[in-house]
Amino acid sequence: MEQNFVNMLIENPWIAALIIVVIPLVFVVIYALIAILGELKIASFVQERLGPMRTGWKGTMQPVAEVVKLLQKEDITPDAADKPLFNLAPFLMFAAAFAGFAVIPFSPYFLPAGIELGLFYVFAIGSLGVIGLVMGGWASNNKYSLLGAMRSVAQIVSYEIPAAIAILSIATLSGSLNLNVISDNQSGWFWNWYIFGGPGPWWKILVIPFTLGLGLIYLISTLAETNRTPFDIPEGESEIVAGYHTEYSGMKFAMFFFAEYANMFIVAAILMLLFFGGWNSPFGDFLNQWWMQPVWFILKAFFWVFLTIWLRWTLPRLRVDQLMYMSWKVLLPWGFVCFFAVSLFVMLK
Amino acid sequence: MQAQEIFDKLKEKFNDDILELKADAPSDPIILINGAELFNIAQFMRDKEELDFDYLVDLISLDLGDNLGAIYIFYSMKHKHRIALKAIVPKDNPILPTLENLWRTADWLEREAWDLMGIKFEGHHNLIRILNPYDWEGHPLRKDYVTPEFYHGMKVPY
Amino acid sequence: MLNYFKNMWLGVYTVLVGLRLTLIHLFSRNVTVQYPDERYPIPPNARNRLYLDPELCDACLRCAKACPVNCISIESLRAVPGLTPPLKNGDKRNLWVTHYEIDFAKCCFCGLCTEPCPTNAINTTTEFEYSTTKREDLIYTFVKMSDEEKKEKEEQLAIYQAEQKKKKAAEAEAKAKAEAEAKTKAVNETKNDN
Amino acid sequence: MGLLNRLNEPFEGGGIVLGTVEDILNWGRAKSDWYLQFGLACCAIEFMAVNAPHFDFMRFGTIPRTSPRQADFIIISGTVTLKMAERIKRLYEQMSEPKYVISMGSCSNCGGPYWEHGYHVLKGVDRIIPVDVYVPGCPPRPEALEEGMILLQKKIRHEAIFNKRKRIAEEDKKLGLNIK
Amino acid sequence: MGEKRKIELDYSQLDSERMRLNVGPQHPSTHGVLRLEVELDGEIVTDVIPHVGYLHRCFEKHCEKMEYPMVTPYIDRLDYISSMNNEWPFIMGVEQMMGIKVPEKVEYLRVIVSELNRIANHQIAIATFGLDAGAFTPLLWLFRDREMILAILEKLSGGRLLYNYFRVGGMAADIYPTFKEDVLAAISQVRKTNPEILNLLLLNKIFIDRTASVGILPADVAINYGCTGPMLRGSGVPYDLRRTEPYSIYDRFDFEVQIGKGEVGTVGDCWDRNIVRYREIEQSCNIIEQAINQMPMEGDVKEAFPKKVRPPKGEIYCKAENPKGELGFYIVSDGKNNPERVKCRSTSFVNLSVLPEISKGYMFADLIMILGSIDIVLGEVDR
Repeated sequence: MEQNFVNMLIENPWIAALIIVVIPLVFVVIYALIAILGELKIASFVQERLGPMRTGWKGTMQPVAEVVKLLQKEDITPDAADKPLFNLAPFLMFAAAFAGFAVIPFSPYFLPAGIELGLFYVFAIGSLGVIGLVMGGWASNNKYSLLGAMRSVAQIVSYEIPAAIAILSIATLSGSLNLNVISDNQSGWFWNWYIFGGPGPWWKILVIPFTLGLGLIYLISTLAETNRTPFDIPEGESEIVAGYHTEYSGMKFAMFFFAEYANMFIVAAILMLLFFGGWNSPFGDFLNQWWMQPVWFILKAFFWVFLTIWLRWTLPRLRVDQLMYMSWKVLLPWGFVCFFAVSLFVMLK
Repeated sequence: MQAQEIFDKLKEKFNDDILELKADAPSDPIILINGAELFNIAQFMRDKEELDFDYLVDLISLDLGDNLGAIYIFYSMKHKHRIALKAIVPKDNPILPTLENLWRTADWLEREAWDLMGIKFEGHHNLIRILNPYDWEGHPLRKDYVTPEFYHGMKVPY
Repeated sequence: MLNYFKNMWLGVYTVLVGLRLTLIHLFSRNVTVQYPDERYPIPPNARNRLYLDPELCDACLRCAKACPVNCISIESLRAVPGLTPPLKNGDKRNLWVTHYEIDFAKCCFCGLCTEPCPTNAINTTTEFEYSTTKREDLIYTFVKMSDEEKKEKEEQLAIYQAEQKKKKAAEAEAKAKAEAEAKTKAVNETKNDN
Repeated sequence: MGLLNRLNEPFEGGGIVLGTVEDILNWGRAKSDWYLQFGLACCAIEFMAVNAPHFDFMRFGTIPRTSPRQADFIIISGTVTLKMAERIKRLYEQMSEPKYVISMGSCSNCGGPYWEHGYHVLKGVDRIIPVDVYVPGCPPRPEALEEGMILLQKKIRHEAIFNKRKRIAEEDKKLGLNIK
Repeated sequence: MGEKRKIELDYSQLDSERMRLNVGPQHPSTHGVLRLEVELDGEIVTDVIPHVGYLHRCFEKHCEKMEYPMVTPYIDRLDYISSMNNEWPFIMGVEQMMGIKVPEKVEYLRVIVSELNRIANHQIAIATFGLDAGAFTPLLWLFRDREMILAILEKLSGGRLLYNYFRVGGMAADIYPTFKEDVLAAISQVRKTNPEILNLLLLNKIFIDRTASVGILPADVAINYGCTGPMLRGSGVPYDLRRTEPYSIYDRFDFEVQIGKGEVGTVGDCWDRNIVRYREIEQSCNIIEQAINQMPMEGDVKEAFPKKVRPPKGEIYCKAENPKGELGFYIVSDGKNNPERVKCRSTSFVNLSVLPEISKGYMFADLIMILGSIDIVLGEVDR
């Protein structure tokens, strides 16, 4: 299981490792481009307009043009900025987001590093991104950046707790921290997914409300951790201009952009791996061949992207204190309730 | 209450400081007053039950050649009547008492009158320019105002 | 405590209502008019770029006087009666327009200039696509007489004016003569009377 | 200009490869224009209407950015007063190269209706920052602004990054930088 | 559990520095070129100092230099979202001075175009308020509907945004043949979209949380600050010039003055101000419907044009209910072609002055919401 198909094909381990690294990198870029296009287009359709139309066929080349443009932009480092930190921040953020890909199983046959503590690792490394963010916000020497970074840190740190509880519950349910194993446990039809209580006896129906709740809690936490509406306070355009990346331009800004999208994919992937069966086909063995499994996985991740975009163009933005209220007074207590219920279920099973 | 009644009420209280009532149509009725007593008259108008002018509609500054004028329009939400007061001050020493403490809206209106016409309001807590930049020179709405040639190195005329 | 649950329920419910609405709109028809290829309808009386018919303009300066921003500049020359062709609508031409210029960088497109025009020479059009990269291109010269033409007209006018002067002078002379004659006559008569 | 600084060395007769690269770079700049979300006066309302469904400014690949650092062009949409002029200059300086300016409406073209008696109005934004495209109108129709945008994109497409090339001169002559 | 200890924190001993933040003149949600100097204690606003004048276009100076008909284009540019409503008080003032009685048809036409423009204005107000809260979609839906209204007004006057339609003694142009059908179609479209906006934005729980009990403006403070329009009505004072001092023919129509009732929070909060605007859209639809049915379709709108606009010597204060509140012009005439002095009682200017009073103690995000709920137009603030 933990054998990569790349390793099977290429004998030299170094070259194989390099290829294994490059594949997610290419994937992130393509994914970000598609997500950007989707964002623009879906937003436009919701608002009864067309969106980009004059770049390529129906505007499909728009994200490519944006990347080409960002490459040429002047890279400004403000005079008053803390230069080393200012320059380091976007790279740190991207590195942190990208490091998470090490344990994401796109399929049982493509798993860059099949470590046992995969879930723990991805959660820990994901938190590193916050440091890049606050670094950028502080080093910019701009009050809006600082406010944005402060809000962002407060938000991400508080929402990691409900997210952690949701993850913990699933770890309890599956009995493993290995993402591949968790995914493998949910094989079969879609009622084996952990959002529907996972595989188990018929009376698992009792636990389904709680696992559904956990799924919702984790979904809300992911929205907050990736700074999506209604939790886009760190970048809240109407309040603090562009938040922590107000002073960034050109390629460094693009780095932040890509890091954000990479991060989005990571959280979507974890949501899919933990709750929605990971790389499994929802219909048992139907279309569950080895080449179809990554497709299912990516499709599921894109559904999450669609959901976030849909939410973004529907909802207004929360205020900081309401955000904290939501995390500490709503998600956390209910998370605990669900966690106990799931633990009880595991004990009795 | 009609303009005449209001005028009589005021005349009763401040006989010499209320100069005359101008009410020839189509103009609005205006009571000419002595500028120095403006604050007391206004306070009386606001606090007296029958008058109860709780809403200062507008403050208009005028350039009357040798003098500057200020017109205050009042309205009563309760009695639904309206009256205007006019005070005239000399151009070389245009000083009026501030009404900022009676109607808070007078704060910005007085700053505007100072900025554009150069009427000084004694007792205003922060009488600085409001529309023009803080380092602007002159009062543009006076008839003898001359547009400056340059401002901060930018040419002003076309 | 009840409030807590009510708030939670309201939060979820209103979010779902909103999501339903946006989903409906996601699949409804969009209304975009793709500008360079398709055109949004513009009513014929829309006030965009002005147009002057030079054949109708009599340089009466009414448009320039009505303009609040003074963006119309007109130079004119007196026309010679008799020698001058009439306007397009058959009216007598009193003045030649030698220079008619509208600065569309200044114009505020209020349409006040079109109202007093006695011959409907100046009109608003629906033409709005004239962006430029140079500001000078926004100054539109509708009439510009060449120097030769101007000179010719001036000469004609000078001749005419000289003729008029001569005529006037002759008239005045004749008048003076007549008066003088009358005077002398009168004097003579009085003399005769005496 | 990041990458461009290194590529801006003189290449005599740059050749096909450079020509293609230049085309791609120009294409990227022309088709992806982020504008600074910034309104001044009456024109700002029409500027908002351009984003509305009927006109949909985003069709041209324009996306609003709130930070001048990330913007590619700025639309001066309205009257520039003397008090505001210094801020606009600073905003323009904060933008990262390559940057463009569209002057929208009479007021920013040359002071517009306020050119004669406006003691506090800057008579034309081109007195403080270089303007690429002037859009006439008071305020211009949304389509007029879109036409100005197309003109700007054409201008960008024909920019010579590496060196003045003959082909561009020829194309310019052929096209005359006019859209009709 | 140990003994319950009372912890007293003396915040003055904490070494915290207040941050002075400069919001604007270029800021996405200052609705133009307003500059706010904000003092922040963490996220709490401790002081706000508005700096206006970044769009000071010398309106009053221009009035003195212009003849009366030429002033109208400049008045359009004051509150550029509701030009029709702006022109009315000035024209009405000049007409009163000259003693002109306009024909019946003109009165009805004025009511219809003004109410249409009021709808357009309130749509923008709600839309940008939603944008401040982070909801982008309602903005574009409302702009889509507004386009229908603008099309009608453009067909009438020739201008899309700045109409220059009112003239002393009448209107610049007569109605066009399909006017009635167009207006009714626009109204039905507005009525169709309104519930959608209500459900998507105004009744959304997040939006209510953001706006309810935020920026509370008590009625007496509102009157003392001279606030008018939805600002004052949101605080529960039914002061609407169309009702309290009916001008033109507003006494003929049946409509309700909307006031804030504090349904989701306190009376006079941001949500109340906004729901007043929302309900006024419905009331305006009612007025238009009545007016278009009563309006005489025959008749000349240019009938009462005077030969020369030259009011006699005198001074007049003429006011009308603008969508934002009481808009008044004080016109001083000395019998010449030019007005001697025109002073504009600009609504937004007065309404904005209340901002420091009602925004202290709220969070920075609330400040943006309060500013949005005031519905200012900088062209009118700075003139």
